[in-house]
Amino acid sequence: EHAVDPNAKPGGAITITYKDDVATLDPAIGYDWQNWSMIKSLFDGLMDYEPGTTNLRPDLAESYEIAPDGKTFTFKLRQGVKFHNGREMTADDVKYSLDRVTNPKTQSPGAGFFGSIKGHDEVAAGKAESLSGVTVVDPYTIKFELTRPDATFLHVMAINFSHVVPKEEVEKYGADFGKHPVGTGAFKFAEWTLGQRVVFERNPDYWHKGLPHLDKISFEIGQEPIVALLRLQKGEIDVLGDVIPPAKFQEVMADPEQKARVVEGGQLHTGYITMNTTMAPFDNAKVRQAVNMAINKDRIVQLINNRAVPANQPLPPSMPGYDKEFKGYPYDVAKAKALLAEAGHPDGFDTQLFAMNTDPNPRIAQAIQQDLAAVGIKASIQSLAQANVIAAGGDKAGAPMIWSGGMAWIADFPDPSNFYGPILGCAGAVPGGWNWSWYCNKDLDAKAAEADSIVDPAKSAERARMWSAIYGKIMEDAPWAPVFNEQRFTMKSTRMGGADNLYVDPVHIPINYDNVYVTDVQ
Amino acid sequence: MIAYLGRRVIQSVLILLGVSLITFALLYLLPADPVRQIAGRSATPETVENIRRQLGLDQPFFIQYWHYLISLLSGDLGRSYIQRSEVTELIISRLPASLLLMVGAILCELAIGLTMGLVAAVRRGTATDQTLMVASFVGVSTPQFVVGLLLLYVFAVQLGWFPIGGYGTWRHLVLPSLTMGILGAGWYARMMRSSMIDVLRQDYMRTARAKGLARGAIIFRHALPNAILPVIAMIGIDIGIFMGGIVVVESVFGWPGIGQLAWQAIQRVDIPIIMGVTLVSAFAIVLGNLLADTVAPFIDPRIKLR
Amino acid sequence: MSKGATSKRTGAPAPAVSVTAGPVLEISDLTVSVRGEDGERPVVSDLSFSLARGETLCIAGESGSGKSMTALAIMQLLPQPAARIESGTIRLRDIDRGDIDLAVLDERQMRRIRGDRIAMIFQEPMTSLNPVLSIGRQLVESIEAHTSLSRAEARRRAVEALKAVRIPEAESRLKQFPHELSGGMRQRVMIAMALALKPDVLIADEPTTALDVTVQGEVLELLRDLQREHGTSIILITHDMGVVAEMADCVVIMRHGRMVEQGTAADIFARPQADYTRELLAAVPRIGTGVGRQKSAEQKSVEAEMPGSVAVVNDLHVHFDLRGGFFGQVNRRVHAVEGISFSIAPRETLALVGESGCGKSTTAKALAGLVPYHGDIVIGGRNLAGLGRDQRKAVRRDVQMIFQDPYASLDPRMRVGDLVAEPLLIHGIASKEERGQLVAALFERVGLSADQMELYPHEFSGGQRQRICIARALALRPKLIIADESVSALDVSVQARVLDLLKELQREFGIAYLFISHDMAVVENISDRVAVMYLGQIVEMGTRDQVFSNPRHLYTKRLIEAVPVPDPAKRRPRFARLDQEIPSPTRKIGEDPPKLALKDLGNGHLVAVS
Amino acid sequence: MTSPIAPDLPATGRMPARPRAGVWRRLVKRPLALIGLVIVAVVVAGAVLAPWLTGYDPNEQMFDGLTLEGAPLPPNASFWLGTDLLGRDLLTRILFGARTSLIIGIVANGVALLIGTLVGVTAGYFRGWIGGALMRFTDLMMAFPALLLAICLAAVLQPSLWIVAMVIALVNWVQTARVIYTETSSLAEREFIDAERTIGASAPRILFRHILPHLLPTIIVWGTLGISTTVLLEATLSFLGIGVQPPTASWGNIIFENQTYFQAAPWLVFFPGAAILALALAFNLIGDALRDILDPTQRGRA
Ligand SMILES: Nc1ncnc2c1ncn2[C@@H]1O[C@H](COP(=O)(O)OP(=O)(O)OP(=O)(O)O)[C@@H](O)[C@H]1O
Ligand SMILES: Nc1ncnc2c1ncn2[C@@H]1O[C@H](COP(=O)(O)OP(=O)(O)OP(=O)(O)O)[C@@H](O)[C@H]1O
Ligand SMILES: [Mg+2]
Ligand SMILES: [Mg+2]
Repeated sequence: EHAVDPNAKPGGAITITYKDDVATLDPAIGYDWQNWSMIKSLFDGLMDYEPGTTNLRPDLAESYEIAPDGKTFTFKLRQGVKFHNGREMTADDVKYSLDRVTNPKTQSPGAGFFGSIKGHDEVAAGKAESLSGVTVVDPYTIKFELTRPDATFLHVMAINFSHVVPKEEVEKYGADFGKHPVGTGAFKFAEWTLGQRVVFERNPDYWHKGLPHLDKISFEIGQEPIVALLRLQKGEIDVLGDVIPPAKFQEVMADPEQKARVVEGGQLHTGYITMNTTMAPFDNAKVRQAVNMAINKDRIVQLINNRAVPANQPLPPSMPGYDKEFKGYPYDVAKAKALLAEAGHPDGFDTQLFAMNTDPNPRIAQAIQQDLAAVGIKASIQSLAQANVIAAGGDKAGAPMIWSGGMAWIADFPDPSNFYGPILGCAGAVPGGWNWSWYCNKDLDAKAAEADSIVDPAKSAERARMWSAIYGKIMEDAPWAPVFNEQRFTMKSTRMGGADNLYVDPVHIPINYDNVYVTDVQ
Repeated sequence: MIAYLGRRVIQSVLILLGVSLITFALLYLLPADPVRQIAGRSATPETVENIRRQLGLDQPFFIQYWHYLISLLSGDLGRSYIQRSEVTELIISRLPASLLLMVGAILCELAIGLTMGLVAAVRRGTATDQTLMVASFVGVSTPQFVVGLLLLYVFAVQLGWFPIGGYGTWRHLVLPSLTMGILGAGWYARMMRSSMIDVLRQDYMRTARAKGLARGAIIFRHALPNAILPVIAMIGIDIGIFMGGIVVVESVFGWPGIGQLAWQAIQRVDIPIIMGVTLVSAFAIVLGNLLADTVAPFIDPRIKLR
Repeated sequence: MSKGATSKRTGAPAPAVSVTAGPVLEISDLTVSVRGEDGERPVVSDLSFSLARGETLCIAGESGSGKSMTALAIMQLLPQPAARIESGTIRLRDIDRGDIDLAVLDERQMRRIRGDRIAMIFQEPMTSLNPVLSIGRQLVESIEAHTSLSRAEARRRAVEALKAVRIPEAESRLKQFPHELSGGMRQRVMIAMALALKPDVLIADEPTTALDVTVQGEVLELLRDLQREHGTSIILITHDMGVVAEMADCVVIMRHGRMVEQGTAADIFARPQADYTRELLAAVPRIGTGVGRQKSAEQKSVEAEMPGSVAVVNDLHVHFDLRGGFFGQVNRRVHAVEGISFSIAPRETLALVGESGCGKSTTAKALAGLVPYHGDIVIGGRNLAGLGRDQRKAVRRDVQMIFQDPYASLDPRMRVGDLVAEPLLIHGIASKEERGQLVAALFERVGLSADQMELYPHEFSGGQRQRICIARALALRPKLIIADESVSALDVSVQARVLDLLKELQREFGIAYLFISHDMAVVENISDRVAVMYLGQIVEMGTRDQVFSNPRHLYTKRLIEAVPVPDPAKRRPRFARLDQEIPSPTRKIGEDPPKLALKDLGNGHLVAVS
Repeated sequence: MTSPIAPDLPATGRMPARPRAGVWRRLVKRPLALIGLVIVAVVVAGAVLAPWLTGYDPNEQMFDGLTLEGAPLPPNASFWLGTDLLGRDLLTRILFGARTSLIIGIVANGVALLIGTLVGVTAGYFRGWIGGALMRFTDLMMAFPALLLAICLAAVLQPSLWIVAMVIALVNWVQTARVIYTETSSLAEREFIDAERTIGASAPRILFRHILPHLLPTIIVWGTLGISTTVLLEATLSFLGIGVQPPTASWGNIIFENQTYFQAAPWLVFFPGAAILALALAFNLIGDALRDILDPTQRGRA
C-alpha cells in the first residue's frame, strides 16, 4: 500500500459539472477525457500511476516480473480485493477482461492496444474467443506472453481498457454494462439519472485503506460551462469539469481571490497542423518546412489567453523523450517564402485547412490562415463537426491540412511511443486511419519497433533518446507543424483540499477523484 | 370524429415513414464514417470492417432502412454508436423534460405574445403599439443564448429568485420557459396583432358594440376567439421550430431534454440518436398539428373535421 | 360641433304626425362627413327629424343617400377612423334624466344607451352575428350587459325573445351557431337580440333586403307585432316603397345626404311634394298593374324552343357531395338542382323565382361554368360539354353574370375602373386608351360618373356597387346575362333605372336575361317568362301573364301573395307566418328526391302535378 | 383598334381627372416608412461600399487589435466599434458582414417566402390532386424539425454561402406555405373569385392579380419576421460548421462566435445584434406602410 496524504480528512461530498453527457462507464468502451478518469475511480487495472505524476506503479498487481527477452510478463495479484458486488477478484477476471476487450463483438476502441499479446490477431479476426497469450497460473498469478518485446506493456496494463470487470455483472447487463458499472475501484457506482446526474459513493471495501477520502461525488451533467462557473463562484459546486470558459478566463485570473483557486499544470497534449504528404504541394518537404516557419505560434498562444506554450516538436515537454535542445523551425516569413520559391511556388498556392468547429478552433484556424497568407499560401477554412474532420483526415484525398485542435492527441499513457503509432506511423496511414498527414517512413517504423523492444526499465533513458531521435527525424520531414502544448487550468471551490498536482493530474482529467478531499468535514 | 382521427392517424403514420426515409437517406449520405469513431484510433482496418459488418452498415441502403423499420415496429430505435445505450431509453429519459419545457414555453409565448398582440391591435397606431412591435422584434432578433444568460444573471444570480439552472421544481422551469417564450412571443404578437386588426373590422364587432357590451367583453369574447384561430394553427407549426431553440436553452439552463442529446449526437454523428430524435420530434410535430386541427372546431364551429 | 346647429333645432318644423307621446329621438342638423384621399366630404348634411314614441319612421331614398350613415351616427358606430359627426345634435329623450345629446357622449356613456335604449339591426344579416359564439350566448350577454339578471334568468329572457320572433324550438336553438341557421332565421335572431331589452328605439337598416319575399313578409309582420306589444319606436331604413307603405307612420325621403321630404305615409304616397318623391313613387314596380312589356302579349312560348335559343338547359342536375365516414367517402348529397329544363331566346327575359335555397343561384352558377353539373347546357347552339378549354372560354364570354351580393363579388383591392376594364383586358379588346373611354362610357351608362373609376368598392353604397357589377357584365356585350338578385339591393328609383337600362340594352343588343329574383313585382315588371323553383325543381313555368294572372301551383300563389303593396291604403291585414324552415335538399346517397312531372296547361304553361 | 365586340356606347366618358399617386410616392410620404427606407439604404450602401468606407481589411488580424492577454479592444478612436477576438476591426466586419446577411435575410428569406407563397396559393386554389399532393408534401416537410433538417442538408452538400442560402430557403418555406394555404382556401371561396371566373379570367390572373394582394399582410408579417430568424439560422449553421465558412463575416456568425463574451466584450454582440434588429425593423416599417397603402380600406388613415 502506498502513502496517503496525512492532512486528508475522510468524508464529505463534492459536486462536479460537465457540459456533455457521460457516454458510458464501461472501461472497455469509454474513451473520452471526461469518462476516462471517472472509470479509473470505479475500476482498477494491474498497474497505475502515482497520483499527480506519470510514474508507473503496481495497482491490482502486487508485483510483476519481466522475462529477460521482454516477451513474458508475470503479475502477482493483490489478495482480498473485492468487486463492488462483494466477490473477490481473481486472475480469471483479469483474463476475462482482456478477452472481452479484444473480442470484436465488444467493439472496443482500445482493442488495438493489446496487439502485442499472443493470440490477439485470432481473437480480433473472430477466430478465437480467448487470448492464447494470457494464462491464469493460479488465482493470484497471471502470465502474459507477447509476440514481440513491448516496452509500453506496463502502460497498457494501466489504461482503462485493461481494467478488470466481473464476468457475472457483464453478462447480467450485456451491452448496458456501461450504465451499470461494477468494478474494484475506490468508488462504487450509485446512481445515474440520464442526462442529469451520475453519483459515485465511497467503496468501503476498497483494498487501499484510507482511500478514497470523499464519501460521495455527484457529477452534474448538461450545463453550459459559463453557467457552471457562475455556480462555482456562488459556491454551489466544487470543481468545474470543463475548462474555464475562455470568455471568463480573464475575469477569473484578474481576481486574486478566484485566481488562488485555479491550479495550472501541463498536460500530455500537443496541438499541431497536419499536412497531407501524399498530396501536392505538401508532398514536397520544403513546402511543409515553409509552413512550419510561417506560423506565428506566439500570436496563436496569445489568442487563447496564453493558456498554452508554443511547441516545436510532437512530444509535449512533460513526456519522456522530449528534446529540450531541439530548436525546431523558427518563425521566419522571409525564409518560408524562400523555401516556397525553392519548391517551385514563389507565388504560393491555394489549399484547404480543416478544423473542428468548436471555439477556439475556428479562431486558431483563422490565425493560421492569416499566417499562411503572409507567405502566399491561400488556405480556405473548412470548419466542420468533429466527425466530419476525422472522416476527411482518414481519406487519402480528403484534407490537405488539418488543425488538430479539439481532436488533438492527449496521450493515452505517458510514453513517447504513444505519439507515434497511429498518428505518425505507417500503420495509421490507411483509409480511416488517424495518420492525417499520411506520413509513412518505413525506416522510422523499424526504429520505433526497435525502441519499443527495450523493455528493461534500466534502459529507459536510452529508449527515450531513441525516441527523441525518431521525432527529430520526423521534424526534418515536417509532416506536422506543431503549434502549442495546452496548459491545464482547473478551478475548484475553497473547500477542496489536496496537493495541487491532484488537480492537474496528467492521467486524471480534471482531477484525481480518489485522492482529493474536502476541508470542511469534522 | 373517430373516423376523422382514424384517417389522420393513417396520414400521420405515412408522414412519419416519409420523414424516416428522408432522414435515413440524408444521414446515409453524410460524409462521416461512424464506424471509425467506434473503432477508435488504434484500430486496424480489419477491425473497422468487422465492426461495420456487425452493425450491418456494409449492407445496401434499402436493406439497412428495411432493418431499421422492422426494429422500429417493436419500438427499438437501435443503440447509440457513441453512448452504446438504447436510443429508446435515452430518449424516454429525456423526453419528459423537453415536453415540460415545451409546455412552459408555449404558455409563456402565448401569455406574452397574445397579450402584446392584443394590446397593440386595440391601440393600433399609438405609441404603445409601436413600442410593443419593436419589443417583439427585439425578442425575435436576440439570440436565445444571450437572452438566457441575461435572465440567469438578473433573476438567478443577482436576485436569487430562481435556481441557476437545473431541473426538478417549477422554479427551475420559469427561466428556461421564459427564454424560449420570448422568441416565440415576438411571432405570436405579430400574428395576433395582424389577425386581431382584421377581426376588429368585421360586421359582427359592430353588432357587439351596438349591443352596448363592455369593452372587455367585446375584445375577449367576440374578437379573441375569432382572432386566435390562425394562432392555434401556428402552435402546431411552432413545435418544429422549437427544436432549434431547445438545444441552446437546455444547455444554458442544464435542462435534461432531448435538445442536448440531439446536439451532442449531431456533433459526433451518432446516427441512431439523430434518427431517433428526428422521429420523436416529427411525431411531436404531427401530434401538435393534429391537436391544433382538432381543437380548431371547438373554437370555430364553422370548421368541420375533414 | 357648431353651437348654431343647436339653436336652429328649435326652429325645425315639427313632424306632421300626431302620435300621442312626444318624440323619443330628435335629430337636428346632423352632418356626417367622411375623410377620403382628397379631404373630407359630407355624406349626411343638415338632417333633422324626430321620432315619436311607438311610431315607425321609414327613411327611404336612393342608395348612397346616407341612410345607413344616419343610423350609424345615432348609434355612434360610424366607420372609424374615416367618418365622423361634424355637427348637429342627436337628442334622446330620457324620462329620468331629461335629454341626452348622443353626439357628444363618450364611449362609456354611449355603451349604456346602446342595446338598452336604442338597438339596431344591420343591413347584412349574414355577417352581423359572431360566427364562433352560440346564439344563446350572444343573446344572453346583451341581456346581462344591461340588467342585473342572473344567468338563468337571462337565459329565460333570451328564450322568450326567440319565441317572440317565432323561432321554433327556441330552447334548443340557443346551442346553435349562426352558420347553422338560414338567412331568415339569422335575421330573426338579430331582431330578438335587439328586442330582448325592450329598447325605446329600434333602428332596422334594410332588415329584409337580403331575404326572400316570404321571409320578408314574416319579418315585417314580426316587427309590427313587437311594436304593438312593446310600444317600441322604429326607424326602418329601406328603399322598398312596398315596405314603406306597409310599415310607416311617417316617412323621410333622403337624397344625396339631404332630406328631400318628410310627412306621414299617407301624405307621401297620396300627395308627394318634392319632384324626387314623385319620381321615386313612379318608379315603384307594382304587381298586377300590367306596366310590363307591351311585347309580351304577342310573344309565343314556342319561341323558346326555337333553334335560335341563346341558351338551352336540358335536365340539369347539380349535386354537392358531402363527405363523412372513415375514409371521407361521400355519404350525403345536396340535390341543389334536380333535373330542370328551360331555354332562353334572344331578347327574352326568363325569370327564375323561388324561396331562398331552392337552387336559383346554383342554376345560375352552372350556366356560368362555376359548378360542375350533369345534363346539357347549350349556349349559342354549342353544347358546353363537348368543348375544349379555349372554345369554352370563347363561348363563356357570351354568358355574363351579375351576382347577388355586389360587395362580395368585387375584389375589394382593385379600383372599380380597373374591375370594369378587366373583362376587356382579358379578352384583349381595345387598346388601353380606348378601354379607358369604353369604361367611362359604361360608367355613365349605368348612372355612375367617370370620376368614380378611381375609387374602391368599399367607397360606394350598395346600389352603386351593383351598378358597377352591371357595367362589368356589359363590358363584353354578352348574349346572355344572368342577373342573380341583381336589383334586390337597389333602391326603387335606381332599381327602375337599372331595369330600364337592362331593357334598353336588351332592345339595343338583343341580350337575353336569366333574371333571378324573389321580388315578384320586379319579376312581373321585367320578365317575358317566369319559372318558379321549389327544392331544386321547377314547379311552374309559363309566360308572365300565365303565371301572374293564373297561378296554378300552390307555391306560386303563396309567393305572389307575399309581395307588399306600395300603397298605405291597401295594407294587408296579416301575413300568414311560416314558422319552420323550408325542407332540406340534402339527402343520403341513394335516396333520390321524387321527380315532379310537368303538365302543359296549354300555350306552354307548365305546372307540376304531384 | 376598335373591336367589333366592344359595346358601341356613346363615348362620352371622360378620363379620370385624378392621377393615381404612385405607391412609391405614397410610401416616402410616411415618416415611419421613410425611416425604414433610409435604414435599408444605409445597410445596402454599407455593404456595397464597405471597401471604401473603412481603412481596414475585414479579415486582417491586427497586432494592436488585441491586448497582451489576447482580449479584444472596446470601441476606441482607431477601432470605432472595437475589435473582435482575433483583433479584427468590428466595424469593418459588420460592414462586410452585411453582404452575407443581406443575401441570407433578403434573398434566402425571400426565396422561402416565394416558395411558401407559391405552394400555399397553388394548393389552396387548386383543389384536387395538385393541391392534395402539395399539401401532403408540405405536411411531410413540416414534420421535420427545421434545424435538424437544415443541418442534415447542409452537411450533405458542401458548405458555401449560396448553398446555405438555399438550405435556409428550403427549410423555411414550409410554415409560410401552411399559413398561406389556409388563407387562400378561404379566399378562393369568396364570391369575387367566382365573378372573375365568369369574365374568363385565367387561373394565373386570379392568383396573381386577385388572391395575392389579399395575402399581402400575411406575407409581410412572415417576411419581416423571417429576416431575423434566417440571419440567426445562418449563424447557427455556421456555428455547426455548415454555414458560411470563416473568416467570411456575417452578422449572425459575429454574434454566435462571440455570444459567450457578451459580458466580457458586450460590443461584440450588441453591434451586430443591433444591425440585425435595425434591418428587420426597417423592413417591418416599410411592410406596415405598404400594407396600409395597398389596402384601399385603410385609405385616409394617417
Ligand atoms: N367607409 C366609408 N368610407 C368612405 N365613404 C363611405 C364609407 N361608407 C359609406 N361611404 C359613403 O357614404 C355615402 C352614404 O353611404 P350610406 O351607406 O349611408 O348609403 P345608404 O343610403 O345606406 O345606401 P344603400 O341603400 O345602398 O345602403 C355614400 O356615398 C358612400 O359612398
Ligand atoms: N358549395 C355548396 N356545397 C353544399 N351545398 C351547397 C353549396 N352551394 C349551395 N348549396 C346548397 O344548395 C341549395 C341551393 O342553394 P342556392 O344558393 O342555389 O339557393 P338560392 O335559391 O340561390 O337561395 P338564395 O335565394 O338564398 O340565394 C341550398 O340548400 C344550399 O345550401
Ligand atoms: Mg345602407
Ligand atoms: Mg342565391
